[in-house]
Amino acid sequence: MTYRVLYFASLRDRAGTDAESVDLQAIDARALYAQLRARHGFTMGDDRLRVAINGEFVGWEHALRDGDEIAFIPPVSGG
Amino acid sequence: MTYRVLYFASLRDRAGTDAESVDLQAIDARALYAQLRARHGFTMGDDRLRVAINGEFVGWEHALRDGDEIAFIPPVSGG
Amino acid sequence: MFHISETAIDTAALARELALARAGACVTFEGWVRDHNESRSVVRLEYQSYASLAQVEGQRILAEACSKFAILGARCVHRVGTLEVGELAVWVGVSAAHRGAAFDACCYIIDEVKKRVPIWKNEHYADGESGWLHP
Amino acid sequence: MFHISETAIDTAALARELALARAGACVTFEGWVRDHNESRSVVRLEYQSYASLAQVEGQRILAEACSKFAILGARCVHRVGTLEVGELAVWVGVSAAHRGAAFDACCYIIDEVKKRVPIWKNEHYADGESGWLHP
Repeated sequence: MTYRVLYFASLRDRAGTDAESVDLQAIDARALYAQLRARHGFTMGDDRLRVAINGEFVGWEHALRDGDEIAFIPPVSGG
Repeated sequence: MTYRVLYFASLRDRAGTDAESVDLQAIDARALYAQLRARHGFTMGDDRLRVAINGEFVGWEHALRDGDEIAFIPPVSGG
Repeated sequence: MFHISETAIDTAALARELALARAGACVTFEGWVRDHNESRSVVRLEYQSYASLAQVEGQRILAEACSKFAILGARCVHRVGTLEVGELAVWVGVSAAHRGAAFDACCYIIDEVKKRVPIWKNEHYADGESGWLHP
Repeated sequence: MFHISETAIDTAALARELALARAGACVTFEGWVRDHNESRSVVRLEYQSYASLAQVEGQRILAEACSKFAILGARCVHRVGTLEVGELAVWVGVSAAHRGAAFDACCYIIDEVKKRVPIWKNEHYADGESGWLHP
């Protein structure tokens, strides 16, 4: 399966890119984050993140489909 | 004794003037208001008013001195 | 600084006075002349004040706000005279390092101004009647 | 209407959108770039957003405010990009017939925006360090 993954803020700095296409098998968003965390060395656990798929917040157990755009949302600090 | 009395809002409309000099004997602001109420037919009781003498809020029992400027302050409605 | 104004309030100038590098939050309140009050149609207002006492009492309220809340600046200007529907009758602005204090102080100032400052509103209604409000 | 803006926020135009004859109160919140945060000296900020999701979530917050409070209008604009000390980072404006609802709704909107909208702040400090805030 191919996913488009978006990175923001400290995750973006750590990944060294704002987005990447990844070719991985992951049953849900949690499993995908675990693999990407290992790849990029993210220090933030998934308990501190929210996840959005195709532009909407979803639960971590949301099943992934080929072509999905996934964003891991670190704690926000606007305002 | 001569006092300068200022009127505002509905008291001004009722008295037909924004200020007047009055020559009266009154031991305090409460007694003065009673006399002016009788003269002008004010409907508002002193329980609904505050009183200011020479530009400062004071109690109704504040003693009056010759030349004092007295204002009876109806409930305010700014804002 | 509290002021009674006989002319339109320059809100941009007031806001600039509140801008400090230490300030992270600015809360403003604007009171506009509404086209109605308790279901009566209002065409304009007339505000009258006891200007010298209003100045002293308004200034006292701002000083109270500065001592009660962790704010950096506070301003309030109230119009007098005849105002049409939509016109700005009163402006309050507060700056602070953090927003909680700015909201609390802004709310405190307008509440106290409405309760204590000797300013009166004469509402002119669509049916030609008018009346001083003495709530 | 919620917006993410890459350029300076036109607060006067936003305020005009809120002016309705039925409105008697307008409360605004402005978030300015402060020269410090928790005792560190800040020289500038950089805001990053997930723009499409921020737009949806910001709009949702404004809709919530309109249903929770008796207000007539609500607007919020948040800057992204590099901002210097003193610049306007976020603007919230609410109009209502009465001031209580306007204060409550304005407070609600900025609280929720800070909690939920995917925007991140990178603080650049006087000592040359910088860091994304993930509270």
